[in-house]
Amino acid sequence: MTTTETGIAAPPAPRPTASRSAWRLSVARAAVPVAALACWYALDPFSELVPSPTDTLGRLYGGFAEGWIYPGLAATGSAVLSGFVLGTVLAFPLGYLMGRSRTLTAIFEPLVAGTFAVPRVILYPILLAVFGVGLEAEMTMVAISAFFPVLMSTAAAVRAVSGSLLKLGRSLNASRLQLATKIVIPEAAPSIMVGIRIGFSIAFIAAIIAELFAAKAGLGLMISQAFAVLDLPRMYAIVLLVMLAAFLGNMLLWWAEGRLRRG
Amino acid sequence: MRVSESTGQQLREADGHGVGLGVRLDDVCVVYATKDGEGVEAVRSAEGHIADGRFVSLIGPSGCGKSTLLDVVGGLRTPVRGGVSIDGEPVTGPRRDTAMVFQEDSTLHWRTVLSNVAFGLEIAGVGRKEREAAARDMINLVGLKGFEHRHPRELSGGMKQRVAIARALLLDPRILLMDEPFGALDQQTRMFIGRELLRVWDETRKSVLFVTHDIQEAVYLSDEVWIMSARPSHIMEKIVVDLDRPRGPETLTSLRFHELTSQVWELLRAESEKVLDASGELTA
Amino acid sequence: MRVSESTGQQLREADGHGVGLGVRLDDVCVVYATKDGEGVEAVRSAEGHIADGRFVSLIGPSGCGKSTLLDVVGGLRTPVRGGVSIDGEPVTGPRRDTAMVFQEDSTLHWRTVLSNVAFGLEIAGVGRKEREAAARDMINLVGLKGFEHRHPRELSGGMKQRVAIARALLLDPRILLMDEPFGALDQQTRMFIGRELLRVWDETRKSVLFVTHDIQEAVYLSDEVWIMSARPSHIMEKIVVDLDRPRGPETLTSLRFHELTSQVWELLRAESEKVLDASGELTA
Amino acid sequence: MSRAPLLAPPRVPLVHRPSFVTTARWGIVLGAVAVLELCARTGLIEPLIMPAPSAMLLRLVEVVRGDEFIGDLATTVAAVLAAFGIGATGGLLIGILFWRLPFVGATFEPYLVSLYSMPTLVFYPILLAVLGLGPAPIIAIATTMALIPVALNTMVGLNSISPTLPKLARSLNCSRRQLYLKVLAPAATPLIVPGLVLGFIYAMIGVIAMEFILASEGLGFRIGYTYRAFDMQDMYAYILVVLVIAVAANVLLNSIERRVRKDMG
Amino acid sequence: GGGPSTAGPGGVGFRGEAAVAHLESIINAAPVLVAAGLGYFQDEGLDLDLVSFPGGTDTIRGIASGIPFGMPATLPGLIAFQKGQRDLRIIGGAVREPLVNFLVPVDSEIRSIDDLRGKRIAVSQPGSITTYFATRIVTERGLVPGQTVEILNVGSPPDAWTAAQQGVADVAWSALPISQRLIDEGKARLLFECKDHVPNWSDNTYWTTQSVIDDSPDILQAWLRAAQRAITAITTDLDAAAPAYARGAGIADDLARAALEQAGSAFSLEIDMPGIEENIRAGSELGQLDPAALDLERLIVTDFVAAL
Ligand SMILES: Nc1ncnc2c1ncn2[C@@H]1O[C@H](COP(=O)(O)OP(=O)(O)OP(=O)(O)O)[C@@H](O)[C@H]1O
Ligand SMILES: Nc1ncnc2c1ncn2[C@@H]1O[C@H](COP(=O)(O)OP(=O)(O)OP(=O)(O)O)[C@@H](O)[C@H]1O
Ligand SMILES: [Mg+2]
Ligand SMILES: [Mg+2]
Repeated sequence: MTTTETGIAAPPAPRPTASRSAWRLSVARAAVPVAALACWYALDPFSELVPSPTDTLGRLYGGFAEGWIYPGLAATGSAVLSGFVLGTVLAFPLGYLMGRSRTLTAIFEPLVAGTFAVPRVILYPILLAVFGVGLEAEMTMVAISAFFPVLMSTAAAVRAVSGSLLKLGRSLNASRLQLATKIVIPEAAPSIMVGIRIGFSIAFIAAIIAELFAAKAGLGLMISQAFAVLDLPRMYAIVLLVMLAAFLGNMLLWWAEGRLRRG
Repeated sequence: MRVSESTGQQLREADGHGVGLGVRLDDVCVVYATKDGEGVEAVRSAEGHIADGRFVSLIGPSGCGKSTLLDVVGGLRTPVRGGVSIDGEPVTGPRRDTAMVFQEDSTLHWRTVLSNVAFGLEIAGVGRKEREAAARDMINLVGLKGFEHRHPRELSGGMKQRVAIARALLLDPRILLMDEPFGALDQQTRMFIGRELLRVWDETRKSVLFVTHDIQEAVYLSDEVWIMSARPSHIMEKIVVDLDRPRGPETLTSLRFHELTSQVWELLRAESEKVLDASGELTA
Repeated sequence: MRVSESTGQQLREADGHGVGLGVRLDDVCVVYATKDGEGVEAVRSAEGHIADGRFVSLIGPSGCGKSTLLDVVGGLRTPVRGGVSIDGEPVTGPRRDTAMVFQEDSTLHWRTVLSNVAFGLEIAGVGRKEREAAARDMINLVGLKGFEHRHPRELSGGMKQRVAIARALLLDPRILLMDEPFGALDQQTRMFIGRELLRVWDETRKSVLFVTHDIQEAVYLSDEVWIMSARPSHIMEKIVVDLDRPRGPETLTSLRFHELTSQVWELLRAESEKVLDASGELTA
Repeated sequence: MSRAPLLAPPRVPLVHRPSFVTTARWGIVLGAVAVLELCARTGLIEPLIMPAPSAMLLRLVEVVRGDEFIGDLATTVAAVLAAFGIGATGGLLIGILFWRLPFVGATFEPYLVSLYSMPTLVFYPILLAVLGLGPAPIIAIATTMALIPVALNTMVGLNSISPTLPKLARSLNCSRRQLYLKVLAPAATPLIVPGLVLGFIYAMIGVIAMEFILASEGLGFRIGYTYRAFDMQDMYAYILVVLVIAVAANVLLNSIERRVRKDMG
Repeated sequence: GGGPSTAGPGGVGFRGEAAVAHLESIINAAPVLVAAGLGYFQDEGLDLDLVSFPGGTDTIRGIASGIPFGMPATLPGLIAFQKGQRDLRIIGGAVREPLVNFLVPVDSEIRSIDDLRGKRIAVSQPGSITTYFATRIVTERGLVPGQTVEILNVGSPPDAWTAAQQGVADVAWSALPISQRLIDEGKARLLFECKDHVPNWSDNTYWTTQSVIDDSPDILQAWLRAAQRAITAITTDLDAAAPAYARGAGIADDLARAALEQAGSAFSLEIDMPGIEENIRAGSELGQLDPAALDLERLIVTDFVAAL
């Protein structure tokens, strides 16, 4: 925008460009763990409840360097991923249907809330009885945990999609699939993604609880083992790893959401 | 249904086209269910025939059921009685050869202008390159060049409306249903887009049902102007517009044009007053 | 800013009112930030003065920045340069004595018509009984009697618009900013509500800034018609409407009325064509 | 046009009749119960896994009549309400913050969600040290679980509001309180309420799970105790109580939505 | 799950799971870890996945729902058997002393059980064996839980220790090897060991189900043989056993050695009837077991130990 012949001064300089603001966001995001680490270092001398960050990070590094972390990571990682995918794949279409039909919502909403609240600790012995100890039981446990938030968020999000857009879709003769993928899901995406992200994060804790409960391998088992002998640096190293994995997964989902919305 | 005699010419239903062709409204009655259980009788009985390739404007007081009727013709709403048939086939749902422009904002706010305009073709399965090239032309036509990559949030009210018009026109449907498409446009832009619409219509001979509040626009564009009564509504009067085509600026100044608009205006005024009268507040 | 000479009368700024009073726009410039970082210069430089109690219409091509300017006057948007002052005080935020009608649907869809209309008074702290009684009168005025307990979803486009008009009028503000308030209304209803608006204005002498696309409406209602250029916009021309008040049906047929509308039309056409020309598609 | 009023009463589709919904809902519940009963009676499900529903119900009656029940119920409900209350309030505030300052939201949101993956149990010793024994550590853990969905749904809900509404509110000179209570909250209700429902259920899951392991009273403790004592009928009786609370809370929270959003029902 | 497969060259040829309580964390599981670490299971043709459960209750559930055998605490097994899991069987002893102990912070003024008047003891869950021990031992010394001494349900040994360290409790229950570690580090002092107060106690036992006994007795026999070799190694060859245990439990070699030295005498495959009866008494005192309804004849299968 330049000064024109009318002699009107140009407005102030334009705002930061898209790439610059994305860059700023990345810096801010990166600053969060750095700041957390700094707090950890600052508070470390005051309590022996928490190990020093140096020890913890050293252990984490050791876990990879010495290789003892891989079997646990593989076991937990596969349960988390497969269970999350399974839970989402089941919950998403059901949530979609519930969101599209008031009748289904009215029928199932209270039932879902009820079954959702059944303590997981009870569920796991049942799963063990059905599947035995191993990936299947753990995966199912994860799937059930991821199922509910995805179902409820999807239903709510789809229900909130505005009528005029549905009308547009119908008038264009969109197939059910097109209506879902090109109108309802993009419109509902932010709220659906809340459920999916919660489901994904919960998947980790579900896998870990399952492993605390009965497991042959996994990060949960390693946590309980480290805790039992009060090897806090090792325990914190594993907890850190879990959160890191969840964070990276969340960023991936975030990115996917952006793609989804762009259609 | 009484054909307005003052048109000086009987309504020739077929008007050079096949008798069975076109859109036929048969005793359409729409009642909205309301929570108090009473229901709102939006349209009591609408009858009419849009012969193939004819341009019909629908005009009537606010809240009389025009949008409702358009929904019925578009297959989006099932009447409680009566029905619509197109080329003899009853309308049971949306059809591929019908395109609609809605009264409310119907832009997809997560898509750019370009991909909003191309959306109809995308749904119809046209490839990206092809549909985007076509969409660009249409965007130019409605004066949105330079805004291809903006999102609806960054557009003014009139610009969003033009996006919706472009989307419908791009589909090149046989039947075009438009609900106050030019409502938020300035007079010059609406005339320009109106003329473009006429040109497209003339080339492709669509049947058009066009809701507007602008009487001059209705008369200028149409073969027939249908006037809807106040709610519970029916189509009260059908005025055949016997102005020569192609129409141009001289049409607007012709005596016949003036006669027709006055006629529509008189009919309409009485109806609108009913609504306002009902409020018991009308100051003479 | 050139005052149109063809008005045959110089623009008397004060027009019988205090010089400092009224709304003064001083070199208002608005730039929207966009994601690509370029920014859209919606309004380049708007200057003007709405003397106290004057009715000013703002008219201009779609997308030229009318709604943006209204936001600035309403204190909802800070210009990047210049500013607005009311009675000499700079506008830094929304004021109690200003009421707005927005271009987009601004009904609260979880509230009934009655409580939507009464909402402004509710915010202002008026008791329920009092505000609802007042709201009922206003609902009758805009022809929504019988719909008091419906929700906006059950209304037609024009009915929602009338709810917003009623809400603003009910506030009885000193300054009224209306963005295409009658856009979705039929001609009779808009004339009726327009006349009511004039009556209210005449009784209470509000300053009004009224965006419309209807040139006749603008001329009929206003003391001045401001014409905005295409974007990046300024207020290109201010036409003083020297028609006698009170105005009535005879105004519409007067020669002066015709002259003024033609004048506005000519000015506007050139501007709109710029936009459409820019699309490089204008078929002469 | 003098047409006889042919108007038929509006047709209400069968499926929207509340009686249909109720019938279907109970049909599903009773069907599931019948299947479970059959499986348990025929020994398809081992008694140590799940007893027959009829046995659970019989025990439920006795459990509810028992001396400890009211105390346990009160303990758990108090803890859940405390966790939910704090979590929902905090979540709403964080959600509002993230909405008001999108940059802050974009920065912290992925970390907030990732908190969910934290095995909170391992921090129990820290909580124990800071908060001591008793309900406080339990409430603290359940609170974090309740907070996250409320915060995220609030943020998303507020983001989904048409920009015209806050504009209207500002132009009417709404106070901050009026803006939030009269405009933003009702407008975002369809997404906030599901967040609250999720938050409540997570608060409950958190409390029950922590009581299961750590407490010496409360429904979660009873479930854990009976679990370890292999009193499966009692355990399921307590689980039924938990279920009823969850359903009741769900109905209650959804009724808020129906009250606020009369236009949607 | 799992089951016999075609017998390999050396042994019974079995691939499957074994259920163990607190596998990696408490000394009771040492023989299993040593047997695994020194390859005794492999020698017998057993290719075992050791499944860790957080407690006896869960371990016995694991066995009831398909893991062919395992080593849970005795009491939960007895309860499960009586409450309906009639298929369960004891086929051998495992740990015949209570290995639970109680610690105080090293600077505590508590020196004996009698000093516990007015103090708070951190144990695990209500109804657990640690609760039982604490209650029983202080009661024998004339203290009244809930009045003159407080018994707090805190959780696992690390939880309990944190509580004691932070002043939330005064005494914490613990077990080897963590107790030894805390003592070695100079943080804790041993207040008393349960084995000095509860003389007869079968802490853990080897369990299976009747259907496994019917289908594949040779596997059970092989398993017990390997366990026997491990016990022998622990008592006679610490140089080999300690590193194996250290690896399995993820602890230092010398800590493993010290722990095994202290606990070694508790490991025995002999079925300790007085110890089991003591468990039954405890169970009935806790209100979880009805001694009269317990069919010990059916529960205990002595053949396997006898055949060793
Ligand atoms: N969803 C609905 N539920 C109940 N009543 C409705 C609903 N939609 C519309 N109505 C009612 O039906 C009547 C006709 O509405 P419609 O939108 O068809 O009017 P319209 O002619 O398009 O008006 P406008 O010119 O103002 O757009 C109105 O009185 C309105 O109140
Ligand atoms: N939020 C926004 N971000 C970026 N650009 C915007 C935004 N809002 C409006 N604009 C741009 O500013 C210009 C003026 O918009 P404005 O809504 O004021 O126009 P208008 O004169 O009211 O048009 P109409 O008559 O169509 O309502 C338009 O070109 C539009 O693209
Ligand atoms: Mg309409
Ligand atoms: Mg505008």
